[in-house]
Amino acid sequence: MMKNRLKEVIESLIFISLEPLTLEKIKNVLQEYSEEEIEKAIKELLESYATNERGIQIIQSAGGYLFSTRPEHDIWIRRLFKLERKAKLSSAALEALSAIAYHQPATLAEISAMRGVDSSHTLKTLLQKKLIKIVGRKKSPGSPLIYRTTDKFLAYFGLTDIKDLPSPEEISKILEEEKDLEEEESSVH
Amino acid sequence: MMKNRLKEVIESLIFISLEPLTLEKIKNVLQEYSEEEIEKAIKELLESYATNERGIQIIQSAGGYLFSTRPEHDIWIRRLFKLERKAKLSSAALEALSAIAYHQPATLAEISAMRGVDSSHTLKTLLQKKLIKIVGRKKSPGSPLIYRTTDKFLAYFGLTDIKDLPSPEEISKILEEEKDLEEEESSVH
Amino acid sequence: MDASATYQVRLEVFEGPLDLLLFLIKKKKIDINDIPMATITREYLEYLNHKERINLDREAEFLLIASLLIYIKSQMLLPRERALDEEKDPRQILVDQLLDYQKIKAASLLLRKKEEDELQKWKRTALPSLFPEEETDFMEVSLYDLAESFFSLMRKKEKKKTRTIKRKEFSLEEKTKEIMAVLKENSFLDFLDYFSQQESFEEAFVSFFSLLELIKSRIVIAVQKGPFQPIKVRLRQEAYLKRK
Repeated sequence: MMKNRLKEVIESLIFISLEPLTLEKIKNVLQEYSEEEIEKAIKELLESYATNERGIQIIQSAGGYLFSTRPEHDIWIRRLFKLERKAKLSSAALEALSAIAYHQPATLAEISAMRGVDSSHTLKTLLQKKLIKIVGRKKSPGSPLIYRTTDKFLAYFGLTDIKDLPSPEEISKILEEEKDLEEEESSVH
Repeated sequence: MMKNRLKEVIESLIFISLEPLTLEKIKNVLQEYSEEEIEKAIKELLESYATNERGIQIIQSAGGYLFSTRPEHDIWIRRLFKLERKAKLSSAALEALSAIAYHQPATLAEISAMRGVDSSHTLKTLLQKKLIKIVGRKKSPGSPLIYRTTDKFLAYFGLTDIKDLPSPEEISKILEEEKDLEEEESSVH
Repeated sequence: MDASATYQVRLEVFEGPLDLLLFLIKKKKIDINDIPMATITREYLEYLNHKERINLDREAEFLLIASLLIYIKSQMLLPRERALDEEKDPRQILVDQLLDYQKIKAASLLLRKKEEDELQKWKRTALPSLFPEEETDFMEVSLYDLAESFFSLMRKKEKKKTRTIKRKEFSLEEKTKEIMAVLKENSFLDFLDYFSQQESFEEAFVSFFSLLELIKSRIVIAVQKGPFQPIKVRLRQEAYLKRK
C-alpha cells in the first residue's frame, strides 16, 4: 500500500467510528504498519484538513480523532433537522462538574461542601448524562461513593485530555478580568 | 457568503445527514441562494472529492447525496468494528452481569429467572470476557453450575472489593428521586 | 447592560448561599480576605428577608450559612483571653471556602464557553448500522449503570408481583415531636446522622421541614464548626430554659 493510501484508510476509519478514534485503536487495526508510518499519515491527514477549505473537520476529542462539522455551520444544520439550539447544561450542573473535574475523585459530601449546596440531585443528572461515573468508595467513615468525570465529559467540552482543563492561570485571569470590570463600572457610576 | 462557503455548507449538510440528502432538501435549507448557485456548488464539491485522493467519498444514492467510505477499505473497517465490539458490553450482558454481581453465587436458572429470559448465550459471552467464572456445582437436583464475578470484573468497574458495589439503598434513592421528578413534571404539563 | 438590571436578574439565579455571599461581597467591593462580618451578615439576612418566595428545598442551605455568619460574628465580638492572632481567625474558614468556590465559578465560566463551541459542532453519532441490531447494541458501562441495571431488573420483578405496600404517612406534627424528644434526651442532634436514619425519602422530607419550622420559630438552632464539619442541631438556650 502506498503512503497516501494509508492516510486514506485512516480517514475512513475516523469517519466510520462512532466515537473518538484513539491512536491506539488505529494502530491495532493497522497492525501491518509501523507506528512511525501511522503517525506520519495521521499528521498529513490533519494537515490536509487544516489547509483545505472544507465543511467538515477532524477534531481531537477525549483522546481520539473524530469528524465534526464546523461551528459556523450550526445554523444550517439545525435548519435541515428543524432543530432548536442544543440544550446547555444548567449552571448548577456545570458548577458541580467543575468541582468534580478539578477535585476528582470526589464524594457527594465534598462536592456539596465546595458549592455550599446539597448536590445529590445534580450528581444524579450528571450520572444519567454519563458526564460523571462512580469509580468506587472512599476509605473513610461511611465509605461514601466517589465520582470522576468520564470520557464523555471530555468529548462534551472538546477536551482531549483531563490535563486540557482550564489551567489555574486561566482561572485567575478570569477572576482578574472580573475585578477590572467591576472597577470600571464603579468609576462610571 | 462566498461561493466556496456555499460548497462547504453543502458538504457539512451531506455529512450530517443520515439518509441520502436530496437536492430538494438542500435547496429548502439554503433558501437564500438561487438554484443555479446551489447546483454549481454541488458540482464543484463532487469534483473536489473525485480529483483528490480521499478515504471518503460522496455517492449518489436513492435520489440523494451521501458520504460513504470506499469499498476497498471494507476490510479495515470490519477489523475496527470487531475490535470495538470486543471492548464493550451489550445491554443484555450488563443485565445478566448485574444479576450475578448482586446475587452471587448464582446458577443459570436463577439468572434466567431474574431476567425473565434464557441467559445461557449471555453467560457464555461473559465467561469469554472473563467477567464471570464457574466456581462449582450447586448441591441441588441436576447439580447446576454456579457462577461468580471475577477479579477482572472488579477491575473493569474500578472496585477493590465486591462489597463496594453501590448498595440497594444508594441506587434506589437515585431511582426514586427520578420517579418523583417525573411525576412532578407530568403534573405540570 | 444597566447595572440595576443585572442586579435584578442575578437575584434569581444564585446557585446557593456561597454564590449569594460572593455577590454581596463584590457589590460592596470588599476584599474577600477582609470581610466586615457585621455588614455582610446584615446584608445576607436582609436578602433572605426580602426574598418573597424562597425555594424551600434550598432554604436550609441559606440558613446554614446564615448561622455560620452569625457564629463568626459572635466569635469576633466575644472578649478574648488570648489575642486574636494566636487563634485561628474564625473568618478564615469562610474565606478559604469562598476563595475555592470562586475558582469553581470561574472554571465553570470557562467550561461554558467550551460547551457553547462544542454544541455547534455536529457529529455523526448515529450512523446507519452496518451490522445487525443485536451486534451493535454495545455500550460503555460504569458502576452506576451496573447498579441501575440491577435495580431496574428488581423493579420489573416487583411490578410483576403486583404487591402493593402501603406507604406509611408522616405528619409534620409527629416529626416535630420526635425531634424535640431527641433534643430533650440528648443535648444535640447530628443533622446528617438523623437523616440517614430515615427509612424513606418521604420521611426524610417531612423531618427536614419539621426541622426548618423549628429553626424558623427559633426553638432550635443549627450550628456547624466550619465547612466539612458535622451540622449539629440543638435547642436554643431560652427555649430550653422555658421548657425546663
